[in-house]
Amino acid sequence: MAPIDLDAEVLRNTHLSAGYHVLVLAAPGIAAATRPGQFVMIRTTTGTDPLLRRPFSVFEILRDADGTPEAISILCKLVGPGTARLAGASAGDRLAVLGPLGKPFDLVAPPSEAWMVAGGVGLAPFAALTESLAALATPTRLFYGGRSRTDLFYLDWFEARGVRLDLATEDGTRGTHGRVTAPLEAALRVMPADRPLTIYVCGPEPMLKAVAALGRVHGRPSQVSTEQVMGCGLGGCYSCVVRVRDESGTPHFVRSCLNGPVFRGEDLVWE
Amino acid sequence: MAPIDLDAEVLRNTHLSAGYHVLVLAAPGIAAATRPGQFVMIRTTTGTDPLLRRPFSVFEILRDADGTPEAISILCKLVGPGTARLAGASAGDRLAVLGPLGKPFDLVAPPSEAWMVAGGVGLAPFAALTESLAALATPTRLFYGGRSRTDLFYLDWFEARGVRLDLATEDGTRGTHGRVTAPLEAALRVMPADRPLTIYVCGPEPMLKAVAALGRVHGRPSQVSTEQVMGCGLGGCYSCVVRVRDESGTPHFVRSCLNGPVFRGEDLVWE
Amino acid sequence: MNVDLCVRIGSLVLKNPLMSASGCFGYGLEYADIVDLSSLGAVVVKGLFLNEREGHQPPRIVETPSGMLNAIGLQGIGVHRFVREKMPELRRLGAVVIVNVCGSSLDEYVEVSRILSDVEGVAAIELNISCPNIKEGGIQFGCNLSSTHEVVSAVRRVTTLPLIPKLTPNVTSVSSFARAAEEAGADAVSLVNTFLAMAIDVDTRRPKLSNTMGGLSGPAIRPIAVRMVYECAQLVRIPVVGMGGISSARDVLEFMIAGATAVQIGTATFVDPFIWSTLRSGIEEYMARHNVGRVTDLVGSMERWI
Amino acid sequence: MNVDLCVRIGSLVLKNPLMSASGCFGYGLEYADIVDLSSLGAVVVKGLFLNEREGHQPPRIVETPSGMLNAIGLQGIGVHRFVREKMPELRRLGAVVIVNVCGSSLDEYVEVSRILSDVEGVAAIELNISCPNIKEGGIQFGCNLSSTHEVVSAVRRVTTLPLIPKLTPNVTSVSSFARAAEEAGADAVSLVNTFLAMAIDVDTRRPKLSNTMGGLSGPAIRPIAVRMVYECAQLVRIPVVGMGGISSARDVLEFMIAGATAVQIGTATFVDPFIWSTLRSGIEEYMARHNVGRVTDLVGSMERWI
Ligand SMILES: Cc1cc2nc3c(=O)[nH]c(=O)nc-3n(C[C@H](O)[C@H](O)[C@H](O)COP(=O)(O)OP(=O)(O)OC[C@H]3O[C@@H](n4cnc5c(N)ncnc54)[C@H](O)[C@@H]3O)c2cc1C
Ligand SMILES: Cc1cc2nc3c(=O)[nH]c(=O)nc-3n(C[C@H](O)[C@H](O)[C@H](O)COP(=O)(O)OP(=O)(O)OC[C@H]3O[C@@H](n4cnc5c(N)ncnc54)[C@H](O)[C@@H]3O)c2cc1C
Ligand SMILES: Cc1cc2nc3c(=O)[nH]c(=O)nc-3n(C[C@H](O)[C@H](O)[C@H](O)COP(=O)(O)O)c2cc1C
Ligand SMILES: Cc1cc2nc3c(=O)[nH]c(=O)nc-3n(C[C@H](O)[C@H](O)[C@H](O)COP(=O)(O)O)c2cc1C
Ligand code: FES
Ligand code: FES
Repeated sequence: MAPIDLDAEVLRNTHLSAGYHVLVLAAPGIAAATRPGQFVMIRTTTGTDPLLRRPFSVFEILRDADGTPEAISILCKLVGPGTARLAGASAGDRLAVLGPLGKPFDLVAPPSEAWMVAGGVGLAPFAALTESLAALATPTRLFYGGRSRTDLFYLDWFEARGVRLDLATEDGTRGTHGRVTAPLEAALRVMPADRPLTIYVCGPEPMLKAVAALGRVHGRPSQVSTEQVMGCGLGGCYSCVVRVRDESGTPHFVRSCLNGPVFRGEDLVWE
Repeated sequence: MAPIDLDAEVLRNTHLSAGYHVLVLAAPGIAAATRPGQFVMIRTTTGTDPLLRRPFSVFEILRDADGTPEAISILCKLVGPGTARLAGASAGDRLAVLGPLGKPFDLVAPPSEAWMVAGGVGLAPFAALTESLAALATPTRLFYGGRSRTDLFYLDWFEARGVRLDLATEDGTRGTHGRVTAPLEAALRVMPADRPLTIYVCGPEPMLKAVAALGRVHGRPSQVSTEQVMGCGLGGCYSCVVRVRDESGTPHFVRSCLNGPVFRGEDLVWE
Repeated sequence: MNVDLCVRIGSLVLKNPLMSASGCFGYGLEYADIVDLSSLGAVVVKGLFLNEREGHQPPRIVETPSGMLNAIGLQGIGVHRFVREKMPELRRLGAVVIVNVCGSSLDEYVEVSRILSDVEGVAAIELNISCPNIKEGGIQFGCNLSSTHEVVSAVRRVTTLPLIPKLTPNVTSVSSFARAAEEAGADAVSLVNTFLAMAIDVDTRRPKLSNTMGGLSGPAIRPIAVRMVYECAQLVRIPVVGMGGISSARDVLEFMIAGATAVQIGTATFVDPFIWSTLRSGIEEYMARHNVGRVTDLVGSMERWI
Repeated sequence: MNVDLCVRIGSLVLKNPLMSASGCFGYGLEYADIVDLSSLGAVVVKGLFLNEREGHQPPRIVETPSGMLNAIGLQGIGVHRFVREKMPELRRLGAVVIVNVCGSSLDEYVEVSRILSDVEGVAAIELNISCPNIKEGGIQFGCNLSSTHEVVSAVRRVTTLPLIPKLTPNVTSVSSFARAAEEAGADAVSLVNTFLAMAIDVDTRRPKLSNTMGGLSGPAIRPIAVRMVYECAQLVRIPVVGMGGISSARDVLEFMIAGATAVQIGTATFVDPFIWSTLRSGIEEYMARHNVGRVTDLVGSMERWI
């Protein structure tokens, strides 16, 4: 479906910690059309500073009592002036939201399992993905890493939906001490080869790279949600490129807003 | 006193009509130092658009129960992006406020009367002036014009302080039908020459010019509060000049932020 | 009030003065879903060389106050694939297509232009002698008066399409370049391309763009672009196509009053891809309010202070 | 960590690299109430001609996206009144005073510089050959390489004060002007002055400035200014004083890493007149965090991508 631009009302802005919040936006048209892994471009001011919109994965697709999609939420991490404006948004404010944009995840169905791997705010696309996979009854696991236990959110939410959690924190305050790739690798090792699974991953680039490599080593397909700086989100500016191998194996730059943000880990060429 | 820059909390933002509001800012240091006719420069965003601060007359100086000045208010008219941001400010927001700036009105004491002439948002400096004149027991009148009755504010406030009101509206919905200069001229005509008075005026430039001329014709001194576009408010940029005659009668440009915004009507040279 | 938005660029009549700026609207088709391409005065497509180009390593853009830097490096599919893969659909959608032509050498400019001249549906050529982001060609031609004259003359000889050299603002006197282009047979000039600029990450002490430098676009540059359009329109007789930071109907009108016959919108379409209808209705409203029947009556209508 | 903020411009040692930009800080004394003038590296005062000047009619400034245009027209009290009325107090306050010298002719530049050379407390001369807002002089000298060389040489002959020609960005190659100034005996160059620009009120169809055109300053121009400072620093051996849109300590550092030995701050002081201490402590914090002992170690320290 063609993306639309809504002057969306902020319904809630829930602060999870000093650096993270969940912003709920009334955006029925976008909520109805979004598939997991897609993103929106949000204008953070009506002026020209910051000038460009900011890309955010759609976190949850929220429905009214009848199940009609009426809102989306984004899980937002505070990093600069644009996200600072979003952190300060209050119910009743209005924000221009353009979407849905980009290629979604491919959903796997049983007997295949779905293993989601999230680093920090890389959790963002996995709430919507969980709901879609649940509708297919695909068994799901979430490998989720953060700096500290206070950087891990929505654990109950995922558990309530039957997702098996494997946590890791860099300071060891929750789950495995260290990177989330450790529990993932351990799990890949013990997973019988005849039980199919797909890895979904979102997070900082070194993690994406490591997880895609693990997938390759263990012969598991991966779907990697990339994050490039984006000017337009619509294919107009060629700012957001990643290097991808085409059928002939030749690497070239493709626009991650159009051909992604989700790519097959096998296709991505890391610099 | 040297101006200070405060990160002032918005205490209230009261909308008087679609185009006017009163913004109350916790600014004890500025409130204590301000004299009627002085102004403040307010930053309307933390970003760079709009870039420059905006000048506003100090409307009221607000005091706590013990009479200690603790806040100022500004009477603000919505005209563009900067004032739009101020119109949208809510209690708890913070705004950088620099002041007090500029030369205040000279206060007249009895037996002289003080006649204030305000056009639209030109009412702004006259609340503080009224309080200071009341302390001297100077008899005060306010000639106040607007487009319509819904553009006249704080009438009760002025009446409660013993100010005699002469209103005018361009659509005739309140007071004299037409410009505020009409009732002013009528009053000047009937005022015995031996009863001294000073005219204070603030409003759009054609009105300032007309009132200064009336003062001259009727042999009454006037104090004119000018409004020029201001870059800095501190004498740094030379943007805010008005033409003024010096002692020798030669006209030259002086900075209205330093030498004004209040000038003697006799000294101003209109283009 | 019924207002007439038509403008003329050489032999080309456009239904309105609004064009996409090259490099900011892909090949147009990316937007076909959300914008009726035939409703634009023209679709100016991304700069094309003879062959495909990879472009620069990311990061390719960085935001700056009210603007952005880009160093895309003219990634593109080359003129042949463009003609084969994009033109049929652009024709079908009724787009008036202007192709932004690049070259690393005079011969390449000529060759690409010659190829396009035979392609049905190509309405005009915008000659990009002003890209600040590539090593050879581009701005080299655009910063030297005799090279500008030379390349425009050479391309003029191989095409009857309206020819619109696109000028760089990175010169002392842009109007003398407009004049050189006019003398060499251009039908119009367009300006401004981006301003050569850079940004440094102070923590890593490296440029924020992989290419070190990039081109500044967006509202930040608008006042300089308006001045340059004004200067060119004062000096040349051919139409001037103005751009640089246009983000509202008032901005379009500002450029036209300064002397632009038509305008292009680049960076602002990133912020609002649906801007086209907003601009059109804003212009119409203004014309009705000010009782202007034909948009061309606004062109160069600025009055100076006495 | 104790950090050393001293920088050297010719024979002049400044206690830190922060200067006010000419025309943005009056004669310094306007700010004496709120800023300790002796805490600045230098106070660069408003441009001075030999005689008093009225300047242009208002409106003299207009805001633009992340920037502003000014056409003050160098209103000023002339060099004689400056020396008589302002210098004593500036000396008393311990300000390091750099005077921005203007002229409508080569002779005037020479004469004003000569007069200032004998004045106690004048620490250096900034030669304003780049003001876009006056009819004669100013930018005329600064847009022509041989005039630049000529005026700098002529002033060089009459003064031993550190001589800092201030360059205009409105040229194709600012670094060749830096080179011409260096060859003519300049001790440093400063850049950028403002970009020639304009804005039109579409309702009245008149320029927003009475002077039609003005100079663009503020954050909007920063990326172009950084690029120009970088280019000059690559080409000349004398120090470069950088400016254009600096509004934070990070911006100061960006210019220094690009190659500026010192910086000036103009427009941002309008927004925050108390900016000086914020900048100083921001630089100190950065140096401590990155373990940089002397601020001069940052100058020109940018690394390129491989
Ligand atoms: C497809 C996509 C989905 C995203 N989803 C989310 C999400 O769900 N939640 C979330 O919090 N963030 C998400 N991001 C990242 C988010 O867009 C950036 O954090 C945001 O744009 C930063 O804006 P800022 O003004 O606060 O900071 P800036 O000052 O713009 O940037 C701060 C730092 O972040 C980097 N940065 C800026 N933009 C991007 C970008 N687009 N991608 C990666 N790094 C960037 C900058 O280089 C800089 O180092 C997503 C990005 C993409 C491309
Ligand atoms: C000393 C002084 C005291 C003032 N006191 C008040 C006050 O008490 N209440 C109030 O509502 N306004 C007051 N003003 C005017 C107020 O500063 C402007 O309305 C405001 O700056 C407009 O900002 P904006 O971004 O909303 O509109 P802009 O887009 O900046 O301007 C909209 C229109 O207003 C004009 N304008 C902009 N700035 C000024 C200015 N400084 N003076 C005159 N016209 C301007 C512009 O030319 C334009 O036509 C005062 C101005 C001065 C100089
Ligand atoms: C991402 C990007 C890519 C661009 N690519 C091209 C290009 O291929 N050819 C060209 O002539 N100009 C190119 N430009 C310049 C624009 O066409 C336009 O001249 C400039 O951006 C100023 O307009 P704006 O401020 O409306 O964006 C590009 C600009 C941007 C921002
Ligand atoms: C209001 C104003 C007046 C200026 N007057 C002068 C001047 O007299 N002499 C001069 O060399 N530069 C003058 N400039 C240019 C500044 O010194 C500086 O070069 C320019 O503004 C860029 O720096 P900024 O972006 O920090 O303001 C003036 C700038 C402004 C905004
Ligand atoms: S963000 Fe513009 S092409 Fe992808
Ligand atoms: S506003 Fe800058 S001198 Fe008056």
